[in-house]
Amino acid sequence: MPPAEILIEGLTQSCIYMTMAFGMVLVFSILGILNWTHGQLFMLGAFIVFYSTTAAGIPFPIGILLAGLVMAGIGILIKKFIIDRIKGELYIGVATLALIFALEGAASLLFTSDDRGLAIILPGVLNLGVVAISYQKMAVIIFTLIVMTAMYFVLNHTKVGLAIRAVAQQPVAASLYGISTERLSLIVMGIGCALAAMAGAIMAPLYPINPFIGRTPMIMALLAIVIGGLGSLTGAIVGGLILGFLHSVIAYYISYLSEVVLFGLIILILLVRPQGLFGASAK
Amino acid sequence: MPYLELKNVSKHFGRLAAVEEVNLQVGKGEILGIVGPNGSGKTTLINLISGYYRPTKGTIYFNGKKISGLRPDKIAELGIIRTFQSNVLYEGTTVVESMLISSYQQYSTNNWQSFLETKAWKDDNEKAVGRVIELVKLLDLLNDTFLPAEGLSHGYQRMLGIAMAMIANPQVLLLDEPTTGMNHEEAMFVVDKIKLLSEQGVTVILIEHNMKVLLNVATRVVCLSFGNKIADGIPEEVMNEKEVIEAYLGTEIL
Amino acid sequence: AEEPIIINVAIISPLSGPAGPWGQVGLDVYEAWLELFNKEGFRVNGKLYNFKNINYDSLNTPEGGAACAKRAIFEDKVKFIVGHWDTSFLAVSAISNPAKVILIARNGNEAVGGGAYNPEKMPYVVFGTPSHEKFLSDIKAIVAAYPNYKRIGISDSTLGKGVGWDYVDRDLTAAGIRFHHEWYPFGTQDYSPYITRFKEAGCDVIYGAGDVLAAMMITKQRWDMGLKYIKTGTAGGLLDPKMYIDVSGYDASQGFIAQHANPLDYKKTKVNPKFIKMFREVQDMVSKKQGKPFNYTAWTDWGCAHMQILAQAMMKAGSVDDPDKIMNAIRGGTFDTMAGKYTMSGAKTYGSPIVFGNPGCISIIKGNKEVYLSENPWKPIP
Amino acid sequence: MLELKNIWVKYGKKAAVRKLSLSVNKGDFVTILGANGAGKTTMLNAISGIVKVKKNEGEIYFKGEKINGWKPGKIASLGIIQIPEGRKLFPLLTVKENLLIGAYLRKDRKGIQQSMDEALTLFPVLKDKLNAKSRELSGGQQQMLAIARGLMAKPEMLLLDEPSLGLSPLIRQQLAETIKEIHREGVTLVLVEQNARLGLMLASYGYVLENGEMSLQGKTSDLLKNDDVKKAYLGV
Amino acid sequence: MRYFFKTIHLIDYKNIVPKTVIGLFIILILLIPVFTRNVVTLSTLIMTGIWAVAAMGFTLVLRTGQFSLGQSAFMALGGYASAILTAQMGLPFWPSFLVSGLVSGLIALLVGMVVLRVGGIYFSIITLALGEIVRIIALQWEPLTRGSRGIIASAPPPIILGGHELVNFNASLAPYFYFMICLVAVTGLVFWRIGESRLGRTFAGTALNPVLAEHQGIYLMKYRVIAFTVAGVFTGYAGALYTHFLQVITPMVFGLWQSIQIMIMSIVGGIGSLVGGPIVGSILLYNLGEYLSRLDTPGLQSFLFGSVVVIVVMFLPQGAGLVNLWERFWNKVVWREEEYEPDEPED
Ligand SMILES: Nc1ncnc2c1ncn2[C@@H]1O[C@H](COP(=O)(O)OP(=O)(O)OP(=O)(O)O)[C@@H](O)[C@H]1O
Ligand SMILES: Nc1ncnc2c1ncn2[C@@H]1O[C@H](COP(=O)(O)OP(=O)(O)OP(=O)(O)O)[C@@H](O)[C@H]1O
Ligand SMILES: [Mg+2]
Ligand SMILES: [Mg+2]
Repeated sequence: MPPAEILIEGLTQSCIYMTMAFGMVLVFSILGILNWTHGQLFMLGAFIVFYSTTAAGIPFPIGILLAGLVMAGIGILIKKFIIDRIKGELYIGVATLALIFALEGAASLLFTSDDRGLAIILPGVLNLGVVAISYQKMAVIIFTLIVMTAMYFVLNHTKVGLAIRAVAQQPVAASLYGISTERLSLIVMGIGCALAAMAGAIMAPLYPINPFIGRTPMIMALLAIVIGGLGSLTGAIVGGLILGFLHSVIAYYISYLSEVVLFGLIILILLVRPQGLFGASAK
Repeated sequence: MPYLELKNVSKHFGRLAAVEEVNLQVGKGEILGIVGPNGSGKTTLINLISGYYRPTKGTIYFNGKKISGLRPDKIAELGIIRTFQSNVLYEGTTVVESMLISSYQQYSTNNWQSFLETKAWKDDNEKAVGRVIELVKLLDLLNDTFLPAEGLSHGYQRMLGIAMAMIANPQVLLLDEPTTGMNHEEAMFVVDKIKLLSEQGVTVILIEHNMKVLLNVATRVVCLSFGNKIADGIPEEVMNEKEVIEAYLGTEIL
Repeated sequence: AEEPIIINVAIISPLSGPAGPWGQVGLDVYEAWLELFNKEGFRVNGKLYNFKNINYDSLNTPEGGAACAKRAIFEDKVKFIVGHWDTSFLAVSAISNPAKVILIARNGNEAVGGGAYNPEKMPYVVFGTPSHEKFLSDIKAIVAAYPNYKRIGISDSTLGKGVGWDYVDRDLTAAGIRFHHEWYPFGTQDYSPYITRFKEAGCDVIYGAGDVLAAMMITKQRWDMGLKYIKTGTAGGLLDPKMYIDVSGYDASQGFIAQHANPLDYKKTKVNPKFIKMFREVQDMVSKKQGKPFNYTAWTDWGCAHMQILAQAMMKAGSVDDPDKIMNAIRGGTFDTMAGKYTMSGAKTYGSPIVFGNPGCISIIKGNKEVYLSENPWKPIP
Repeated sequence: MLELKNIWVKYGKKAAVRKLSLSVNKGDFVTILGANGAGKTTMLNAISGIVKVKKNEGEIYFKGEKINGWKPGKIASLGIIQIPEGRKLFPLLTVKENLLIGAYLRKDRKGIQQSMDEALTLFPVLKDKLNAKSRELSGGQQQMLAIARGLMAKPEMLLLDEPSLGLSPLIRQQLAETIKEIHREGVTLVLVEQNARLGLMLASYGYVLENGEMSLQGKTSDLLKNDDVKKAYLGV
Repeated sequence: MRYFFKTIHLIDYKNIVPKTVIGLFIILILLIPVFTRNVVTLSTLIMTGIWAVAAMGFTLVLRTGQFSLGQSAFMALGGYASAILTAQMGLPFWPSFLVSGLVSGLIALLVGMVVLRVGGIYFSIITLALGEIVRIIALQWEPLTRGSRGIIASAPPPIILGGHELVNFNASLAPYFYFMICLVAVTGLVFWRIGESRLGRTFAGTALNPVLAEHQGIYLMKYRVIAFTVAGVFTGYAGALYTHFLQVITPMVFGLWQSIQIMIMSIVGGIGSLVGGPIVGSILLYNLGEYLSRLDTPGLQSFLFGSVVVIVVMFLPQGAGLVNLWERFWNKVVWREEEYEPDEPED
């Protein structure tokens, strides 16, 4: 059993991956493309919360919501003015890849590429004897739990959720039964982007902030999605959870070779279960 | 020795027995019709023969050789070619391109010869292209040769499906409801082509809900119900069996 | 007045991307320093010369560095390159060497210690500041400041792994210093597994040789893990104490140890008073330009000192364009720089006759300020 | 109630529907015949808004309102529901969820439940498969689900595109009964059927499309006597 | 994934451009080193060619419907193979160079045989992981790769014929330029033939509808592996040339961002053509990047690069890359080729 600190850090990492992966799968299922910019939305979310708390004095929780709202808006703009105007998934994919560079560049121009950090909002450590857990991390974990549960409920037990899943699978038929596919996909894009931004925002006090912090979480979220099974929201959550823990635990045991082992494990998982843990099999 | 033989073949999906202990022998050159209520396991049967599924139990033989468990492409190589119940296409290609892709098995030359553009390949290719054009004409697709496959109407997509199967060098052709969505005239057109094929020695197994088509073309009919074979014989007889009428046909034929 | 003749010097450093801020700071300093330096200029064979910098963005990749070097050498006809090196050192030297362009490097991403540097094959490369030597010197300064340390943890990213560490290990062991190494993958965000391992190895100091960001994160995360007794630090130098406080938190960053190359604070290293004054002025000029107090000091060694070496070598060689003569002057020469007075020798150091170092001087963060802690002067190698 | 005036639909440069006019009154039951590629599906899609009819290429009115260019979702909310060709189910949703999407525009919970019960008595096979993903159904079962999903919408006007596709003869008979029943309840019906006998027996008025153009129209009882129709569609 | 291929039409490219135009164009290209000795221009051209070869490899793999996110790993493999053989083991250059692509291809073959069972997005992710693994191994396997220090690879030796030095790689960049041209030409020729032959069709089949293709006798794995391996071989050569041109290889040279670069080049250039598209894409994008790197406002270059690519993609018609625009131009303007049009009555 690895030390408790590792498990807690693993859980915190899982929270980022989960939230990001969830948003990406959501968008993937509707637009049918992987939106590669989620990492950069994550980064911008962190910047928004940084400036709203330090420069404008807005309380942190409101800053998180603000980040979510602003980035949802930007996501919708991206959808309306870029993605919708490009035909073909391959080209949309390339455009979102290129947006990575554009957004990082824009962030460097606006905020400079210096590192900065947000002071811990909830200072202090809860010492449970065997393990110390900082309040900040506890907040991250609780926040993620709430968001995930809410999203899960919305998708699986509400009419909107059903409509979202329907549009994802067969947009033409969905529109035949009165679902406004366009509006729904904008909403979903907004939610997906907001999730990425909020993940960035809630993490802001824990990690450094610079225009490039989105890259690793995005790749990890991608891996989480695939491990979980592309298109499965449950899969995204479980994949994120697994990856977060694996990342920390392997790093603890194997040190600097951890990445080889991590990637090796991922490949192994995919070879054994090509459709991911929760993906529907091809047949 | 029967040409194609299914021995005690079953396919289970979880607790559902889609095909249960089916024994079936098909002779060379036969046109076998398969009927049965919706969900009785007809498509599953074709999926089993063509290697899309592996049987849960039982064995399938072709020409005395065991084929159950082989990959679909291996089975196709042996000459067992199928069509699909819904329209399955090479989306994004034109009709003639779809046909060219499907002509894979027409060639006797290998990839190297093709890569190096040898004389043998050129001749071979000319022959294959000739055959493609022949089939496109035969199945009334000539007007649409350069249209994208997904732009065809439902009926012509069916035709294309049959044409793509025919260019793949079938010995045994498995047709899953080839005439759905066609009017009488068009269905009869397809029937003619099937007969033509059969005259050339190709064995045909077809699933059909259209009794007119079936009675017109099949030399033998098998009826499935809940995965079991409940009747097997010449069409007129099977169609008059009480069990078949109750489970499948009903009283008034539409 | 006499018109000075301009000598172009290429500065190739990462200006964009994650490493961009470091390159940018360097440029501000170079420009301020050159302004002062050029007021006086330097004379070779009676003629007055000035340096002029041309900046290139290496993108922090070998390919980018090589492209810059080609532009500098073949388009802009530059004969001298200085800069802050990272992954592009080898690619740049592959172009500058055959072209007989003198390249003064800070480090080459372990190029010296790691053995990528080959004195025979790279006759026109000078190592102004070999990082492992420097690191060793820092550790000795830390030991001098905290004689009761239990064990010093040395953290570095996997990018830094190389035989250079064998030299460090050998010398640390010889000096009787207790230490423990950990490597983490480059770009790690979550350092708790490594911190835990340091803790288990009994370290009470973690001194980072890798990127500065990692040191900041280790500082923050060890605090979050409740391991307040562990001191942390970086060999990278403080760009700005405020940044550390911002990133790691005020409490967590108290006592943070950093490399400190500040002639104003040196206690054991002698620096020419003229340069001390110059240093102050540069500091002011950059502050004014950036509109905020400027405290970063590490540029004294890898920045301006390198150009000082170049100018003095030219004077000694009596030539501004013969690379062989200039290199000969550098070999074994003694130079008076902002980082002290040094002899370029080091025949014993990695077999190179042209390695130069600077003192291992460290500081800590106290309140919002950077405060001198201790120093271990570089001993000139005969 | 529904009126098409001289509509054209083009794919690229090729016209699939040419200058087509048609009108359907409330409570009518109209069937449309035509060979493969005649443009039947295209016409229904034009009504539903899936293919756009440009401003200068004809007009579509529903209850006096001009609906060309409207989004399909909006047209559906007017009460025009299509049961599409090729089923177009939501493959990963369960049978039940597929049915619920059919009732997406309805708000009355009780009514929805009632419709679902009706649909399931109509196609009892679906009852056993309520929680199975729709892609696990056989072709005919999928077709049943597609029809049931359309019925769940309780539309004012129902467009059926070859509903009998892939159904066994027995089920086809049941379907005929059901369609009659729906019509009796006052739903306006437009039925596209290759199985012409079925269409002509049920509907009161028929149109024949040929190459995108209307070639023949009339009472179904008259059409049944028409020689061309007999030969091409009935096989007698 | 199969919607990606809406673009593929098995057009006969042979007759699109008149042969004389092609000939003239080739001669012009071959004469470039005669007209300019500018190191920067030449080395930009060389790099463009190298990336073009890598982009061709990506396009070939994409032709089978597989989206590789780790193509730069094969550049790394080829580069390391050649560097290790020459610098670490002291073998002569030309045999080492020849072997390098084979090594990379062999690894593609082995990896492909395991990994290509898993198609689609999973393959993409596995290749992404593969790319990272190659990089980490290069970093960690110190005895062989010298870790992060990288390996210094020497320039190819002079070619001496009858005591007369014919080509000297250290004297100018022209030899490298012709080396690059040879590599691009050979790769282009092979890929062009693949596209024209039955292989190209079969690749399209596996991409457009794997299930259907399988039921028509096409063994998916075989063709996926062929494409992946051939791409691996030539990408490996591109990597080896890159390495000997920069004269150094380090683990940082090839990673995910380089793979993404390859991908963007290939797709923006146009995947409708196996050879022309990648070349056009790399010419445009490599030079764009090169030009932008001269800006020294941090962030501006990355911002502009991303924006330009987005804008270019937005204005490309459905499924077409830049090269297709070019083709359309030839078809429409030069050849006045009529689009196929069924007869239409007057309104
Ligand atoms: N997406 C499309 N792109 C191009 N052409 C199309 C497209 N969809 C349909 N067409 C063409 O429009 C014409 C009419 O097709 P439509 O599907 O409406 O026929 P249909 O009468 O429904 O035939 P069927 O009975 O076979 O379903 C056909 O010639 C078809 O090729
Ligand atoms: N992948 C699957 N998973 C679970 N059940 C399946 C699957 N495929 C088919 N079934 C079930 O197996 C039974 C037989 O299906 P099959 O498709 O063979 O019927 P069919 O005879 O072809 O019917 P139809 O005439 O409607 O096409 C059905 O009850 C169906 O729901
Ligand atoms: Mg079936
Ligand atoms: Mg139709």
